[in-house]
Amino acid sequence: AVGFAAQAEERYGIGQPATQAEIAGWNIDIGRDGSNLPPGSGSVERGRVVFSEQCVACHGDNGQGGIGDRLVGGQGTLASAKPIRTVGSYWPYAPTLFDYIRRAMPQNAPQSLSNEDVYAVSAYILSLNGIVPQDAVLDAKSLAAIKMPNRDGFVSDPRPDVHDH
Amino acid sequence: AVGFAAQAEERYGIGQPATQAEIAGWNIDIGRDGSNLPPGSGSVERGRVVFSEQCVACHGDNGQGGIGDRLVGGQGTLASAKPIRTVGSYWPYAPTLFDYIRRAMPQNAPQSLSNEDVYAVSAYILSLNGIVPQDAVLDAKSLAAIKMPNRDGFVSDPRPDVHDH
Amino acid sequence: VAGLGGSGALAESGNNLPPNVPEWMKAPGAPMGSQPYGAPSTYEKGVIKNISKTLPQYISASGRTPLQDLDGIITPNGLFYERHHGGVPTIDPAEHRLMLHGMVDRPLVFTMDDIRRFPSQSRIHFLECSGNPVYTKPYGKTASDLVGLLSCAEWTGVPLKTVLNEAGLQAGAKWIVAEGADAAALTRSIPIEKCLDDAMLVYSQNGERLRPQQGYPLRLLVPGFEGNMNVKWLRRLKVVAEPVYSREETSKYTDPMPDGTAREFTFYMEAKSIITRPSGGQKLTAKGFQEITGIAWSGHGKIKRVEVSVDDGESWQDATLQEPVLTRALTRFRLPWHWDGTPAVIQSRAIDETGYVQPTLAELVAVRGVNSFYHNNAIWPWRIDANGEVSNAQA
Amino acid sequence: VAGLGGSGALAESGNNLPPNVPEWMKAPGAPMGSQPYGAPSTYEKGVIKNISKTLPQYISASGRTPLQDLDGIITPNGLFYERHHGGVPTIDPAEHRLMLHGMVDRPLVFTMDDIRRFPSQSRIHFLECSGNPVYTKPYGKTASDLVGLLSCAEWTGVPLKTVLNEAGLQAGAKWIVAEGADAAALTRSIPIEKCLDDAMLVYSQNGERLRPQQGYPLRLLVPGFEGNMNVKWLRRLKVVAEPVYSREETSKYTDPMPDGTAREFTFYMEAKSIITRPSGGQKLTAKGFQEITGIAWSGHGKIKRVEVSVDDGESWQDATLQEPVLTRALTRFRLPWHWDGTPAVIQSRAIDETGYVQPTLAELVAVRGVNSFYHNNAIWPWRIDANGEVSNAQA
Ligand code: HEC
Ligand code: HEC
Ligand SMILES: [Ca+2]
Ligand SMILES: [Ca+2]
Ligand SMILES: [Ca+2]
Ligand SMILES: [Ca+2]
Ligand SMILES: [Ca+2]
Ligand SMILES: [Ca+2]
Ligand SMILES: [Co+2]
Ligand SMILES: [Co+2]
Repeated sequence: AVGFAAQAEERYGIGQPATQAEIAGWNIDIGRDGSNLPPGSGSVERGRVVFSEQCVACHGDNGQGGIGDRLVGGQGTLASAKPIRTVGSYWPYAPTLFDYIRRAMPQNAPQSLSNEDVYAVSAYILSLNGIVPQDAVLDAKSLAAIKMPNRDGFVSDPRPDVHDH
Repeated sequence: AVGFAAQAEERYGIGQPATQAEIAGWNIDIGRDGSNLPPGSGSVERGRVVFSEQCVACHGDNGQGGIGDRLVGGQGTLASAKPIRTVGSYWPYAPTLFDYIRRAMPQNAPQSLSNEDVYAVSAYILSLNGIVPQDAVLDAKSLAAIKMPNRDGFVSDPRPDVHDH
Repeated sequence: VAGLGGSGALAESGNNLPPNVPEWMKAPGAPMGSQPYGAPSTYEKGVIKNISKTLPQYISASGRTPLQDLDGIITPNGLFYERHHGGVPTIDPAEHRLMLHGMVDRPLVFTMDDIRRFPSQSRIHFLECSGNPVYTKPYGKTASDLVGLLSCAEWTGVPLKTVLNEAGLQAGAKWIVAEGADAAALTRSIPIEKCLDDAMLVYSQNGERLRPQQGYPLRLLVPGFEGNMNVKWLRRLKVVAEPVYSREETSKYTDPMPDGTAREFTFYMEAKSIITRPSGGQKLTAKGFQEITGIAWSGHGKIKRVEVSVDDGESWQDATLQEPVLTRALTRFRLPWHWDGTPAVIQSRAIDETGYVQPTLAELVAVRGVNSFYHNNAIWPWRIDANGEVSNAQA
Repeated sequence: VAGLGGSGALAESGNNLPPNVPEWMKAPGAPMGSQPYGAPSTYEKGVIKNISKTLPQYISASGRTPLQDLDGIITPNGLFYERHHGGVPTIDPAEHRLMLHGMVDRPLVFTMDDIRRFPSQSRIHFLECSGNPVYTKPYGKTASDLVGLLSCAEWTGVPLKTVLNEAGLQAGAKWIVAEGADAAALTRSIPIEKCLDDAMLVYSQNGERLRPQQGYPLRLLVPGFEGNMNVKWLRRLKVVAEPVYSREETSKYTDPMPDGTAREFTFYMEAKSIITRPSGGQKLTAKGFQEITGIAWSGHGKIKRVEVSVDDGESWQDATLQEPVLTRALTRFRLPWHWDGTPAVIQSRAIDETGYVQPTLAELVAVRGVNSFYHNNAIWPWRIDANGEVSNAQA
């Protein structure tokens, strides 16, 4: 333990130890470097099936959008007057795709896909964006290795950004 | 107008003048001295009828109480361990009886009695308490002239009334 | 929900506990707009006003705030205490009028739109019924049973002084008779000094318009004075030279004394406090750290200090007061405590900025007897038994 | 109800106006207990959350507080703004758990009873969605349309620092990933400095338990940071060395700039204000005195000053701030004004305790362009026409 101010305080002895099994079930967040990605893999091919069965109703053919966000396209538009922000054009890290789909999609049944299908549908969306080839099979290592087109597009908060009077 | 602090302030010109007719309809409060009592009168006799038709259901035979307050008795009990507070034993001013019955009773239909019937039922309740005779007829003047048994029973607020530490 | 009960034990099913994915994460929740005006969780359905089920009638009656279930100082509008004498009227604000007459230069009638055009103020103040609680047994079991005729809100309205100035007070004006537009046409006399000090005509409570139970569309607020004087559904203000001695300030809201006299015009709610957690009806489920928390208030101004005793009044420690400490508002106090699992009696006492110290019930009864009914601001101790059950130590 | 409309004109019938006795005085009103949990007057039924009727879907959507209908600084719980990404879950508090793990000495799981056993705090803070409003037309018509993703409440909970101490932070702990138990399992990373400063785990809002829409039974509160970071239905806190770069902090809640870059981790809600009365959709019904009132707030601390212009920005006057002015809370401001019946443009600008001055929309757009989406804290002017109709001067 380190010297944070919080460390100096009294402890109350409240709460139960979290077991490794308990943590494993809930610890679903994936680092931008792919850390915590689960075992398994999925192909663009399989992803096309998953997408057509579970995603197309909201995200449209080829991920062009519907009541759910547009997922494909827009590369090269960010500096234009009509920027189109999608997984392909805007997202900085590919592992986030696995993270988000697993936790939140399909919107009507989150956390229902197998890890394999999450890899697969992630691969399919990346392939639609031309980021992986149509025969790609993604797993923890290959997903983490992807360099997204807009990885370097983010800057830290420079505010206040208008003059003070 | 006098020199209250409020007088110094700006006026906003908000609100409409209240006409005498408007005021007359709403100005129902009666002073303890009987000021603002309306014309008219009512007898104990008539009051007995009003009471039996409109009050007895809640206040009981002879005003001994029910789901409404006990209205009669209790004189001499105020300094005892079980004080009984009624119109007869506790109320300091008779005109308040007119005021309250007219504004609030019968509880199911307030402001429904004629002024005559309010005088009458007030007279009846006072007669049940032995404060006016059974043949009394009360009007503004005679109601105001009544000296209630507990008129001098009230004292001003002496608090704080327990020691400070 | 009520109390400190429950534990870390696994829920019956365990299906929602780690490592499992809780059912409420597996399907979308209620869509936006399913509650255009929100309501508490169905799991909080027990947190409602505390209303006796055995009253002879419910037209002139009261409903108490469940103080032991609440935190902080703001009472949510849905749980604000109620006391009315002719039921809760349903008033059309477009047809509601306030008449201001009597000893004024210009008698006036105001619409609600008129009232809202005046310069406004917002202030956080408590309101408390003066019969909260009575002096006689049976005392209540919970903090709400005892002092639940108490709530606190942010009120918005116009200073009464501003509206009086509009009409122009005449020489000799000493009181104002305030009258409600309810079936009791409830009437109280307010001293002119209060009317020109911090009294307000209020139309909003915690941001939104007054609730019907609190006087919609307009009420009087006389901060620190007994609840009954804060006339609801206000329709009339009559400036006069002496109080009207209405039924509500003679037959009721006067304070009987053992010698047969009664105190009249006892307006101020004196300094008071109560521990709300742990409090009657709750249960401590574990030895060790327990925060003691409660509320303190004074009609005379700000709370200066709250002292807490955990040893049946033998010794007292200063509680921490939650900032901001506001005048005539609830003040939340807290004291860290270590419960060793043995029986204890805990209690709080408030000291306000005048230096006044909240008395014991015995001290009050020694002066006022047990039939004084109103203005009981006694210290109220709670007893904790070896099982952690908390009960009224005076009962 | 909405707006300054109406007048002193007689109501249609006149039956309830003086000298007549209003109908609601002639029969008892609703008995005690008819609303064990109270609701607004039926005459206020138009005062509800402002929810678009034409959204493509209502699971990830928002509902706005009707700011122009409210007074003071407290938002009543029923009108608190909503933004959720997976609908509003119905969570059984007995089966809800908070897991605290990652770079800690002792990973822990807490029940709600556990959380409530910690020392508590109550504080009044605003919450604001960072997309409130966007930079592009069509702008909204009303104050709610523009900045209604803003509310303020008294929150009660435990300082996050206290709970972290229970687990023991390890060396290198720099961020905490917070995750909701909703169908979006919404996830945001919070800098450790904020977690050890004024962040709280909150279970109560305006006295009662959190509303489902606001995170029942437990939420994170990071005062002054964008609403989305105040993770609702909080089930997990993971202490980490770097942010998780979740979808909600990369794809969304990053601020696009005209050069194609985007600002990430833009947490603070900078100083802002808006006039709520008179405001868009309302109507001045009379020349003469009109109070101008509104709200100001800053994620950086207290509001120091609010200036109001009634001449289209030519000159500015200091408004009065309603006390108490609290840190990271709404602050109500007011300026007396005399409307002469001619067209006018009115607006307010907030200055916070850091000296920061709320900018104009043009100033913001000059730096950020029109596609920046988040963190638009522009001054918003209202136009009043010769009929007294108030509308959005930027629209
Ligand atoms: C019932 C409708 C629905 C279904 C089915 C659905 N989605 Fe979505 N999806 C949405 C909505 C709505 C959003 C935006 C949610 C938000 O912003 O909170 C979204 C957002 C996303 C995003 C984030 C886009 C971005 O740029 O931030 C991804 C990725 C995604 N969905 C993938 C999928 C996948 C993969 C499936 C199928 C396995 C799927 N969705 C099924 C409605 C749906
Ligand atoms: C439907 C029930 C009901 C009816 C009918 C009714 N009353 Fe009452 N009355 C009550 C109740 C209840 C109270 C107590 C109200 C309160 O304290 O707010 C009361 C109070 C009173 C009081 C005040 C007692 C005190 O000591 O303060 C008087 C006087 C009174 N009623 C007179 C009458 C008269 C006269 C009538 C008939 C014309 C009448 N009542 C009809 C229920 C009723
Ligand atoms: Ca960066
Ligand atoms: Ca006297
Ligand atoms: Ca436990
Ligand atoms: Ca009194
Ligand atoms: Ca008018
Ligand atoms: Ca941001
Ligand atoms: Co003493
Ligand atoms: Co500028």
